[in-house]
Amino acid sequence: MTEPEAATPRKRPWMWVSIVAIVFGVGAMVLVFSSRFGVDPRLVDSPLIGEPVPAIELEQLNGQGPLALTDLQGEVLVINFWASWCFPCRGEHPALTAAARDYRDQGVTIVGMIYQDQPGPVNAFLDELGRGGDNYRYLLDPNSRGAVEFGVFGVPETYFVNADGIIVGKIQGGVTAGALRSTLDQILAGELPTL
Amino acid sequence: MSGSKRLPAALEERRRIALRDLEELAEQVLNGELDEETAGRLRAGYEAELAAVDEAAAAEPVSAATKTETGAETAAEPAEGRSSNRIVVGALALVGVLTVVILFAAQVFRSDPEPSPQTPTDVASIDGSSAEEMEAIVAAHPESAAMRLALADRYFEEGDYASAIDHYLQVTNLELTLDEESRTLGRIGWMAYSTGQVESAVQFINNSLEINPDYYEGKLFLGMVSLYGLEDPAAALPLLEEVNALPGLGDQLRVEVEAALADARAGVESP
Amino acid sequence: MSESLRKILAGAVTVGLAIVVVVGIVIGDSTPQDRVQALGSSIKCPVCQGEAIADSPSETATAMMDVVAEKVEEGLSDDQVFEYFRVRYGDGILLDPRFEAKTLLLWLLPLAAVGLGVVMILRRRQAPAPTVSGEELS
Amino acid sequence: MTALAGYFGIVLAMASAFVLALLGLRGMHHPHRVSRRHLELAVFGLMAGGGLAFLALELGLLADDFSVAYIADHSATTTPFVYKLATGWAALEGSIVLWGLVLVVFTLTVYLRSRRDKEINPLWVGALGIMGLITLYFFGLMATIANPFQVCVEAASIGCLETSNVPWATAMAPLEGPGPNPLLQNHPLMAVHPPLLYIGYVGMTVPFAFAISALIRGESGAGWLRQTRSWTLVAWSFLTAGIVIGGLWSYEVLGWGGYWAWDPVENASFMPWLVATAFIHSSVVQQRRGMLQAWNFILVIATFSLTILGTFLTRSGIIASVHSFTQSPIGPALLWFLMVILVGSLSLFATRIHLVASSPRLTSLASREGVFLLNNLLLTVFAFIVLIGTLYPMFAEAVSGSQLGVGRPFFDRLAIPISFALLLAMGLGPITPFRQARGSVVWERIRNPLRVALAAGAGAVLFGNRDGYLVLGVVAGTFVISVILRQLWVTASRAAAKQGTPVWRSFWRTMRSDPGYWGGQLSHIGVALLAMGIAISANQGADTQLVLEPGQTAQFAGHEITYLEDFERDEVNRLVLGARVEVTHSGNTVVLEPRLNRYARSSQPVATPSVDTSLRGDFYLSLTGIGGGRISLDVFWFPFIWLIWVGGVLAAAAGMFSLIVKKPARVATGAEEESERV
Repeated sequence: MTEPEAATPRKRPWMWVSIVAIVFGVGAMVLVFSSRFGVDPRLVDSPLIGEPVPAIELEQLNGQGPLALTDLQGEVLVINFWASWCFPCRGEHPALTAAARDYRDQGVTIVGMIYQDQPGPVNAFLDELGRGGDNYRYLLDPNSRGAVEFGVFGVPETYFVNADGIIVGKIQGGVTAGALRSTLDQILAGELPTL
Repeated sequence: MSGSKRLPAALEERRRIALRDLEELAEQVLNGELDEETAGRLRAGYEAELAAVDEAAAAEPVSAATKTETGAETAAEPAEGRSSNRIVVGALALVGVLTVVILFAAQVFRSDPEPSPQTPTDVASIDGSSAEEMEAIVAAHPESAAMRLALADRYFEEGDYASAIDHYLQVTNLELTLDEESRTLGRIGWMAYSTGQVESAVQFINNSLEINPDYYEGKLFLGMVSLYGLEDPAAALPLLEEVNALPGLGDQLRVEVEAALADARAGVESP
Repeated sequence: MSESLRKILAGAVTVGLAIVVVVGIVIGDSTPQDRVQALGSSIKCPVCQGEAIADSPSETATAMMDVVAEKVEEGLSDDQVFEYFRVRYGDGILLDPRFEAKTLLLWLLPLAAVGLGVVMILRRRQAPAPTVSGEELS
Repeated sequence: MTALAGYFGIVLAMASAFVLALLGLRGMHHPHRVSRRHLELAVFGLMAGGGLAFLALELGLLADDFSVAYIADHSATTTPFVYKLATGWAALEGSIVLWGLVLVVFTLTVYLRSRRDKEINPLWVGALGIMGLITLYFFGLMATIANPFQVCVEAASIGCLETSNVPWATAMAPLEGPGPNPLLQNHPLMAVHPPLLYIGYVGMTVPFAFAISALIRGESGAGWLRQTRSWTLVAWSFLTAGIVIGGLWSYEVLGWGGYWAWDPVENASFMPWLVATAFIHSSVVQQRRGMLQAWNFILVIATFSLTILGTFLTRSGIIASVHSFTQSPIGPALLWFLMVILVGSLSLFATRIHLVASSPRLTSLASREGVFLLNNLLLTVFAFIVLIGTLYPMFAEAVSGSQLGVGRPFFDRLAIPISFALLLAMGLGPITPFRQARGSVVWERIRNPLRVALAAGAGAVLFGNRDGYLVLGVVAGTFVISVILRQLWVTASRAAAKQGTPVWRSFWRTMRSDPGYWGGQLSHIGVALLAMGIAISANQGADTQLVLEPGQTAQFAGHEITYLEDFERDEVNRLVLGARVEVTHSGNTVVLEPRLNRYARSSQPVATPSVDTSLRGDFYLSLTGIGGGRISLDVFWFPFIWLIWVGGVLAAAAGMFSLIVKKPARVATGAEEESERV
């Protein structure tokens, strides 16, 4: 297509500038969109890392009385939000009970925060898959206050608290034995965990 | 494309609008929408525009020529469709070739990123059908091994071992392919392990691997049971290594296998 | 009835109606329940997709609404309530972005668009051009 | 067999589209070099191919042909008939087949219309060529990365394990499929909503193709606008209907008592609607007054690009939304297409702007043209705000890595004032004279409507509604409607006086004499009703949460609510838990049955609300929990919410009114020219 004569030469620089601008503008847009491919749009960082553990007190499962997270100061805490209706929770449960067993003597306590669930199915779940030792505590969170305090987006979600009561890490989704181990080892060694 | 043909059309449009402006203006004045003064000013403008258009049209010699040009082309009847014959034939040939190329290219591209069909995650692609629905089908066709097995697999993969175990046990009485049988036995074994019955778990899984020695999930199970159940990392290590070397493991599974592998290695080094 | 009297009466009725409307709007009230709802509709439900906690029937959203109501009762300001959720869930939890460096464009671009549009419209306001522009003639 | 036939259809359509594109691009400069016969061949081939592909998919679905992987993975023998049909567009690949079919039908209509000209018209042939290119892209998608006719070569017990792209591969069909996504078979509206939206989206291709053809040819003037007017209106009407029906679906099915959430995908359908609405108005200005020519090109390019952007956002999985399909290779493909469209058409526009820009002819801002300009400014700024609000979080995260939420409060804050301004423009525009408006003329035309509007507002206040938005909404809506009714009354009575017939008989005649204008006004009435519905139900609505035991009664919004009993029902695909609740209002008693549906593999149950609709409004019950002998209910009262649906449907139908209603032949002096008076 040849340029019609009507196009006066003085128009041209302007035209080319706008074409370059169009190409760059659209290119930038395409770049931004492409950077989002393969990223889960729901994934979020927790802003709680570096903050002290929330001072909440909740009833324990099966009437063992109330327990405040701040009472566990000095222990390294693994705070795991879970529910019996959640499939990945089933998958990660053995890793958690194993960690409770293996790290018991090193001052690690695992807190199972029961998220939107009833004692009935919870106990059935624990009877089936095992409960962990005396350093595995289960807290009822009947109106999700605990979940709100921790900014929980869904289950399972696991927070790590060091001996000073500071939240140092968070895993979204099911934890694996390996990740749990390496994180706990780092925290016990006084390092900041790298996830 | 030269500007000569376009100009008359543009002029035509301007003339049309100017004429219409004048017509509507009169109407508006009649309806009392415009006062005479504004209308007069506008009318002068539209009339000037009309005059300018006429002048430009008169100064444009091609406007008549366009007509003849068009006429000439129409008259040249044999020329009609000259290009399109070539286009149609060429295009069809090109499309034919392209289709074949694309088809095979697509096939090649596709096979890469997809996990191999043997991985258990793949069966979960029957997402969406409800378990109740499948239960109903299974109840209606108690002799259908495939259906029951799919349901059992599904429960198993959801972690609903309580529901899975019944179907797996029942399915062992039906006719199964070797692959299916070994998977069934292996998974029964794994569920046995998860309820703490380590010995019978090992027995089931060994049976399963006897039937199908290439059943990698069984090796994974055996590895895990050896490592955590029998606490025998030395036995677990080769099995886990073998599983870990497989391509096409799901991401999640890969992480778990690697963790177990690390545990096994640690166990071997410091018994 | 004389023509002018009718005009005056009609004018008075119009003004009277306008006064009722304006007064009605001005004395419009806002109850504390409204404030909880308003706050809730500015906080995203973390387990849903694109819904506010005030709109979502999910348990988490209900719990969060309870927290909002509680905080309002405690006398926290709107910003304090938002801050409470922001430090726990991150900036993404607020549906109403705050005015800050990274949202600068979000607020300025619409303004710029309005400005550009107004300028473009005003530039069109010229006396009718009876003469043909040189370009189309050439 | 199905796969082979379907895939053959796709290839046939591809080949025809390719031929059509080449013929069109050639014919746009040398119309006599292409023959009509070949053009016809290409278009009919396209139609045959697209039709065959769609038919094969639908027949395959009805016949439960599970050798086709798409059918095996998305349908089931137990799926009800309607949902089997709807499964044809319920998942990614199928939805593109429907897209292709609609595109093909639009291409056919363009071709059939083009036969009215004795000679091949270069503008039309060019437009057909552009449509051929676009069609080629979509069928290319089907032939490669979004192939709906993949053959199932390894069956699972339910569904398909492994697929092959080669249509003649030996199939191994499973006995049963999993059936469509439960949410999609929850309500029949879901079968209607996507096709309506698609017709709306795809219809915008026609004005776009004509615009590009006109640009390439450097053709100025309103020719392309006049010739695509019907398609633009059809597309706009369907888009409107699609959006309204989508809102209704959300309201009826999702149980949160809302119809619009500013969800990214809702926004994606709203943006093209806004720009298309601006386009319909500004094209009137160009046709009547010869203004805004370049601007119309921009608008039509923007509309088409926004439909592709919307499809991209829905299909690529890059934003979290209730509507998104999962990640698929089609995302990048659509992104590239969008890039080509944007860069191509905007660059073309930049090289042609000196040919197509019209001279400024605005006499005064205080004129119909001036209000149209205001309307365009408002609508495009509105669309721009929605665009920014939708994409900003993504851009902010890509640039700064930190997350950001932009939701309802942001959109509402900006949308409400714009909407009021639009209502004002809607009230003033149609009665403002062209060229220059005198204050006295306009005042005469709005004086009485203004009084009616103020009276309605005062009425609302006296009935106890003190919310500012509600009262303003009532005033603005009533104003728009009464201005239009007054105009109709005055025009009709003038005509009646002239002909000596009773006034009531000339209403229809008046409207028929200028279907464009009156169709537009009907549409305005629809939008005004919708706006009032939103203002009233949003501000006067109430909601509460109740926990009830059997036999227990609660009071809410003048209703008495008694929980009678619960019930449980096993359905094919779900377990339904429900509660029977008796609702009494001023002596009338109804029993509502809000339900919770439990689907396997879904941790949260899906609520199906139950609604008692009356003229006063909707009493809406949504079950949030059941068990332990108690139920918890979300109870909503939405007064006059039906105004939204009625207004929306009227707005959509009115778009068709101006197309379908033909003015009496005797008035037509140069029909083409007259009909453009919208």
